Amino acid sequence: MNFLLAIIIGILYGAGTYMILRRSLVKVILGLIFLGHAANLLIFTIGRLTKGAPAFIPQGAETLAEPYADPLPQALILTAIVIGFGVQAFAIVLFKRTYQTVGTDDLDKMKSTDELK
Amino acid sequence: MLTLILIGFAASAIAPLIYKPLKNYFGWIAASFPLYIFLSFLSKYNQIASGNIIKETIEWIPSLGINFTFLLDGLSLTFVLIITLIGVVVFLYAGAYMRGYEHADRFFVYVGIFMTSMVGMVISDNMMTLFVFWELTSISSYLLIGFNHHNEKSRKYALQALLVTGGGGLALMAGFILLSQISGSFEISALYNLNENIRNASTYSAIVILVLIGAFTKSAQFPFHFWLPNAMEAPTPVSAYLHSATMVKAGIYIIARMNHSLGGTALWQDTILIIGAITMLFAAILSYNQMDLKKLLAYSTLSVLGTLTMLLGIGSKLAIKAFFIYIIAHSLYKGTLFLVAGILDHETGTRDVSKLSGLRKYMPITMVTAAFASFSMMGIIPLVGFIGKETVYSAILEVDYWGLFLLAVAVIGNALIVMITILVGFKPFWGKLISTPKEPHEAPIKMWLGPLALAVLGLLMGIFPNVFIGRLLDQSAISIISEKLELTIKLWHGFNFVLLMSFVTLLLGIGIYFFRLKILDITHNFKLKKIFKPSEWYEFLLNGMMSFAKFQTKVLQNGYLRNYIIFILVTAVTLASFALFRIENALKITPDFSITFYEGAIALIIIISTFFVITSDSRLKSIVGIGVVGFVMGIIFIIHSAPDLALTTFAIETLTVILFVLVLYKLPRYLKFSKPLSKLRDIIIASGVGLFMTLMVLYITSIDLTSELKRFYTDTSVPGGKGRNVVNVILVDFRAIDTLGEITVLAIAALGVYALLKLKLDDRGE
Amino acid sequence: MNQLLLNILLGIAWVLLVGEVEFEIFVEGMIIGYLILWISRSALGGTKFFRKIPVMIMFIFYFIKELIIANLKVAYDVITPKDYMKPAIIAVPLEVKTDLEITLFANLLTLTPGTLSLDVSSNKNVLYVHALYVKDADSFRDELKNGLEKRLLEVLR
Amino acid sequence: MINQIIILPIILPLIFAVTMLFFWRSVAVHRYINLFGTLVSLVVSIIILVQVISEGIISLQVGSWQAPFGISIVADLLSTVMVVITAVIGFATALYSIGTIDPDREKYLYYPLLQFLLMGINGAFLTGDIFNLYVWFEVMLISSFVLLVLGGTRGQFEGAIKYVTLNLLSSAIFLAAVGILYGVAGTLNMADLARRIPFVEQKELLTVVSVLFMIAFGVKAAIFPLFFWLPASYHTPPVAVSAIFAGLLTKVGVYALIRFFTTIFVHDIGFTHNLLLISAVLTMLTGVLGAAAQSDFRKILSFHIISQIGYMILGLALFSPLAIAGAIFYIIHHIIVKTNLFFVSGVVDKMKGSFDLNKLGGVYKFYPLLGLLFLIPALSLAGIPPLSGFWAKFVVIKAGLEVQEYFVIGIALLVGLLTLFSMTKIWNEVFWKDDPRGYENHLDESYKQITSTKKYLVIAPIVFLALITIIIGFYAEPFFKYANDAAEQLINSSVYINSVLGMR
Amino acid sequence: MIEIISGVFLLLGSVFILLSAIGLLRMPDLFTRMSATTKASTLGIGLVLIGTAIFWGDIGIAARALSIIIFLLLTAPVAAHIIGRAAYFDKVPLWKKTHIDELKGKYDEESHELS
Amino acid sequence: MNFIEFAAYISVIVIGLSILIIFLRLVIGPTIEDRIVALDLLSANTIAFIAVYAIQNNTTTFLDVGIILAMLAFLGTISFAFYLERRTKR
Amino acid sequence: MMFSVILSTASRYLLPLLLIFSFFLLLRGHNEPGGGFVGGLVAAAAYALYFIANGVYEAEKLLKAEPIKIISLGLLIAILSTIPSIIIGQNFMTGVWLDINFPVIGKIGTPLFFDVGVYLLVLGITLKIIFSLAEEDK
Ligand code: NA
Ligand code: NA
Repeated sequence: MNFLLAIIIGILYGAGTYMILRRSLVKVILGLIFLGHAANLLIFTIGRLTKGAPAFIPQGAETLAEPYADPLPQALILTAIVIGFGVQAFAIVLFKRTYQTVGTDDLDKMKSTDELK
Repeated sequence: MLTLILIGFAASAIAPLIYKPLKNYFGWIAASFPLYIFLSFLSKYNQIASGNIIKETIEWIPSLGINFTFLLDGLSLTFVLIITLIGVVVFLYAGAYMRGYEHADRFFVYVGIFMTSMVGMVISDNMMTLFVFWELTSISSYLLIGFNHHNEKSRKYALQALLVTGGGGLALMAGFILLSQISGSFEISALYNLNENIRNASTYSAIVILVLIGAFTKSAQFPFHFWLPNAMEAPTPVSAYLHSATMVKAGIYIIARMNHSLGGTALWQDTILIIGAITMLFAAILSYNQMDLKKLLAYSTLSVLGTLTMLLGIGSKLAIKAFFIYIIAHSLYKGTLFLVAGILDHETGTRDVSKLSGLRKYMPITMVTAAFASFSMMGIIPLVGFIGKETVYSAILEVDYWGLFLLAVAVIGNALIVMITILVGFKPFWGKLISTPKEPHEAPIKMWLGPLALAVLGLLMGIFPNVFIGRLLDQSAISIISEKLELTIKLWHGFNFVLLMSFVTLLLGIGIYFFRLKILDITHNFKLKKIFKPSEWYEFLLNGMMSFAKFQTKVLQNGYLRNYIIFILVTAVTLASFALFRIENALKITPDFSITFYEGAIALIIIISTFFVITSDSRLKSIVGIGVVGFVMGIIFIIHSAPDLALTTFAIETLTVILFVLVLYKLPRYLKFSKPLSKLRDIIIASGVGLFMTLMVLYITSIDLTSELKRFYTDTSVPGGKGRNVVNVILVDFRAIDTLGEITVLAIAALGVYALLKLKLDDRGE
Repeated sequence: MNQLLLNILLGIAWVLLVGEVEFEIFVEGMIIGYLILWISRSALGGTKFFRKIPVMIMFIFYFIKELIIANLKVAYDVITPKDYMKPAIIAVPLEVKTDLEITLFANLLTLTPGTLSLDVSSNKNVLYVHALYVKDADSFRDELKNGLEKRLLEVLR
Repeated sequence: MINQIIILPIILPLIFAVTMLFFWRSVAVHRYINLFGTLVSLVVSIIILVQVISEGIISLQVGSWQAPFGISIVADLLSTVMVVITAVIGFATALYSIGTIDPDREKYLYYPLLQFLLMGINGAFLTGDIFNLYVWFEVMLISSFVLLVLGGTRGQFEGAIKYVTLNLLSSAIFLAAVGILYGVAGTLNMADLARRIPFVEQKELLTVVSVLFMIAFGVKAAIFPLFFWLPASYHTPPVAVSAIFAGLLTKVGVYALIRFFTTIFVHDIGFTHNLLLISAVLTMLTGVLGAAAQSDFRKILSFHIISQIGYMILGLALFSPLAIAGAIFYIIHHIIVKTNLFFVSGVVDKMKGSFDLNKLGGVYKFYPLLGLLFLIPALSLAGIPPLSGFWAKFVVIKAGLEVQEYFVIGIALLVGLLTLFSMTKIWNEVFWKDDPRGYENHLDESYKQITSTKKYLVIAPIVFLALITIIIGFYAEPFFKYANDAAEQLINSSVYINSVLGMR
Repeated sequence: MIEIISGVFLLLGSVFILLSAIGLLRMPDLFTRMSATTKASTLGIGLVLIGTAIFWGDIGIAARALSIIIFLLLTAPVAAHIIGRAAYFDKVPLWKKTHIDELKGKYDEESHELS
Repeated sequence: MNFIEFAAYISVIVIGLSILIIFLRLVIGPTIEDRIVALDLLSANTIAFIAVYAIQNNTTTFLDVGIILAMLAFLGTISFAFYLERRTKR
Repeated sequence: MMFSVILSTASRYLLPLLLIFSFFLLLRGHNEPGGGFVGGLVAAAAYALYFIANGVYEAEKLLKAEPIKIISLGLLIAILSTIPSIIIGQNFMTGVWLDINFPVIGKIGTPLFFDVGVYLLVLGITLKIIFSLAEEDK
């Protein structure tokens, strides 16, 4: 499935990129979520894929015989997903509050802090 | 000597503490401190004059080769004595002059720092230490020019002086560093035997240019001269001290000091000669329509600085002698005249020469003082200025190729100086009295004592030149051109061509003075075109820099988030793709094309959902779509043996939906913002990013990965980690600290959400 | 008493989840169950529900049968042309009273052929049902009240 | 056992933060715990520094798992110095915050967030594992997000949107790069990577990965053309927050760049370090020009951060021991100075109620001590000798001239001059100039109500940092020596590798 | 033998799942779709799970399968009810042949109170 | 290929097909409620897919994912409905 | 807001079921899929369901503890789990195990304790976020 996943990863990255380039805050959030998915899938795929053999050691056994999935990328992704969730949750609320405070979700109208006086 | 420097800085620092209680005696107290330093160095006079050198090294930053290496030779001693002697006069004078000023205590801090730095600079043998002091003089000069900082002009010209001299300073530093690379040390004395190496070094020209830029800016040589007349915004004691007698000579000092190592080539000598000559003439001419006492003196100072530089450019023994005498003479009379100008300003309330006349009855002492200094400045026997000018002319006459031309330039320049002298030194006292803004009266003793002493000194030096100057002359020359002069100084050289020239100069000067007003009428409409004014170049550069800065900032920091993102992504993809395509066969990948039915279905669903989200016209649809994407991610994890990942993904997807749902209806509906063209641009960028990532994945998964880690974790999980779920053992044991960080992130995010929702301050943050 | 029963049930659930019938696991389940009951005590309140769990489980099995019948009908619906359906939304007055009874009734109704519980009125007297085959409202109501509700009440009371 | 101490800079802030959370309604307790905590961290970090200086690199295998299987915490000179500076800034900010942060923000967990931020920063400095670095980066980022928007004013939000989005983008790139690097090299431990990379066959592929890391860290470090989030946001939160951000956050990015491009990616210097060099030049220039264009106290300072980052990256890009030492010295100097300048801007704002140069003036007359306290860091930043910034600039320039990068050094010198221009601009407009029309002798109402204790609390950290600046300037030898030793450690990575992996 | 029984359950379940999918696609309006799918999918999944439980022949697996089935039976009708109710508020159109609507006008638009 | 393998093979295809059909409903809508129902059904069917996939790969570790999926799908659906009701309320 | 009787009733009975499942995931996560994180999320999901069905006030009443306290407790437990390693003179965060086998859990050791911290924290943060948003809603 490598080939398909590579394409999916590309599409997710593309979609994320496209969405964070929109002017609407909500779309930017969606873009960030896409990028998160893309990164996770990227690590997962690049850590090499194994079907149907999770890294669980059977009861009574000491270790596993190949082939089995590399547990490390999984652990990394797990951490990344969780971190991503925390950050995303914050970002969603941030964007909402921004909309409430600024009164628009049009990013082109949020330039005051960059303006040259 | 470091002790003296430290005392100097310490004394400057305590000035504000003792100023208020001791205000009435402050001039005397303040003057005692340069006097102390003066006397300390004077005590070394015999030692140095008899050909010894005093060297002292104290480690500072040895690993960079930067140390306090102080070296006292004829050249430095001469400068130290000038600096401190005039310091005594100026401090005493300022004690009275500055009384009316706000924060006069700060004035003494700045001047104290200046004087100490100036002393430090001329006795430093280590180029970087020298540079440190050099920059300190620039900074104290900045603070002093801007002393009347409520005045916009003061601020503006302080900045101008700082930028010009600061820029030159940077060049000087680079030059010093390059120079140090040749000798492997920052010691100037280490350069002494390396003349050949230095001149043959590939960096030689660069070094010369850099060092000279430093020197020229500091000594206000053409085309950097413009800051000096503008610096007259400073209180008069500052003009007398920094911008006439001492600081502006720092550049001259550097040329003299470096002449030994860098001189002897056409590049060095000719540059100095030409620039010096231009400055001499140009400055004198520029003075023709000035009416301000200080401005007039400033232009004459410029002219003298040019002359001094020119003399170093000539570089003959006679020229060095002239240089030496002239520098001393100038310091004495110009310091005096500035202080006189200050007295006039202080006691009458104006500095405009056209409004000053007939004051001789009211200020006789000042008048006498002015007269002595003026005679010296005009080069009238028996004052030291006379010897100076005579020697200068003699030295010029020695120059074979340029000689007569230079002489003409010198005569014209000096004639204009004569005119200035008459304007400053005589006109205010003679003729009919014109009423002045303040009722004129004689200055207090603190103000006239110093100038008078300097003026008298000028007379004594003229009469007994060998007592005062002669013995140091040879030692100084050794420092500059590494040979003794073996020339004696005499007041009277007999009736000769040079004397004739002096006479011509004087007559010409007096003539110009009397026809001055007519000349002014004729040239009334003549204005120098902007392009010929270096000060306009400065303005142009500064304004140009500002316009460009604004332009580039508006372009780059334009406020559009997506432009920032585009910058980042395009940079990333371009550079990374460039790096990727350097790989041979990067595109010859043979991926595994075998696909099962459900894999195809999964791919189809995730791709369609993605496009569904992108093209969706409603928020809720987008969220449903992205839910599907997350959901299919979970399925991919299941298929590829990652149940924990799948569990987590599903859980998080659901919670994200809940979050969205709680937030969403507070957010606006989608609006169609983007234009088709920008959509197209974004699609291209997005495709670039996607394509790059796809290629990376295909390429990397096609090569073999050998990781010891995978084996280790499964082998150790049960015996070491006591768990059969290897992923979980990694999370809570092998890499538990990752998890610790991860839960911290979560905690912070939650606190952040809480604070975001609860705390709502207004725009002032209250 | 109820709590104890529920606690034991949770203990059994734990054993089932773990999938190993051992005493320690049951004790562990009891401890965890007790904790959970303590945590969710205000959610459960003082209902008599727990005694009837076995009966309820029986009832669920009964409805699995109903479910299968329902599905065969759906299969028929899906495959054949849909035109003969006569959907309607009908208000059904409720005999069942407690929240639990209402919930059970509504859910079971959804799982039986052709009906879907839409909502309960605020005073909990009427259940609104979407049904696929309704000739007329009253006979539909009668059918429900004499069928499912009656059976349910028998079980519950 | 002594090596256990190097985990403390990470764990202590967490413990203090959690303690504060248990008393989450009592602001007074937060203040004291925070102050106490930063002080303890300072002491601990100095102890570690002494240890590292006397014993060399200290490494700790968390969980006793042999590297590269577990996570290594490594304190080499660079890391330790960064941790010490972080503690210094943490302490100064703790004091300054008590004096300036409004009670509302304090109530909404400002102090725990500060500790979390310090935890993330220290974690990033001390970890020897690239994924763990990602985690600490995230801890740091999310704390900075919250601190940035805490209070929720409009400006904060507009700035935060950019800050958050661009930093998340950079995190995504970072994460991808970590994944790819694992996919190529099969390890996450920095020392192990350094050991393996010379034997990796796909060197060009590593270059691609290194570019991704460069971009990811480049965004955090705010180099050209990735810096946009910084000027958009740094002037929006309360000054104490701006100050700690200005001092520390970008430096974590710079640290990461230095770490990665000395210890790990040195296989293709011709490509990677030239890229860094080009970026350094443009960073210096655009930053300083950006500052010249501004007329807001904090915006000028913000743009100068970028410009100065350019100098640090220049040191790295030149890649000689002296140059890297210069970069490290620059970092040390800049953190102290930049934080302090922001502190000063905050005092001015409290006094005059504005950061706008057009509305400010007369401060020197009113408060000359503050003028002095501004001049010390400002002139240091502008590279005026003998303050710390001069030595920093000097070393980088010397290193550049040694490797004959004349053009680049020319630019660096020009930038130095323009920095001087900006600093004097602030000095002119804020301190020297009289109050502008309409603001004569203006003193903000709120300033009059500030208690004198608070005023001391605000000035104390400014004096403290100014003293450090002076000490670094006048007593530069040890600082330079350790910067040099740190650079040596970075360039001879075998010591680092052996210390972490043992004699494998 | 067990494998065959299990296989039959799997196939049977799959068929019901397919039916529910087709139902979802073919039924004319939201309410009829829900009516059809709630039952069919629950049953289909249940059958597949029973097949799985039989295949492994392990009490732990069986317990898990049973848990899922019970959970689905508990939640599927509740979900249908909640969506149906929301859809009604949202004025999702009823199929044109829906001939009686006794719910019409019974909801209070403001409070969502149902009389 | 024995019977159970065959059955599993066919089931995976049939379930996959069903998922595609449900997904089609999700895409075409037309109402948001239709999509939510489709999403709910999608997750439920995934449980079946997981069960069969477990048989195919002879590993039971995935089955627990099914339980979570069931409860989370329910929660997700409820949340969407919650939103819809909020949205329609004036 | 008018809550559905059916959902409300269902949620009351689903709550303990979900909670027990979350414990289950937590405790056996070391050996089978699960762990503190997913366990915590499921527990949070249980409360989230309760909140949706009965409103935020009811849910907070049910939880009793302020979520920030749960967060702090979770972090505290995670920190405390690192202490034994230091006490017995091992490297920071080294797992310390009791030599007894428990059913489901397996061996008891500090990593499990750590996981409990994770569980509580995740529960706490999820609820803090949801409740904050829900309160804002009113
Ligand atoms: Na910074
Ligand atoms: Na920063």
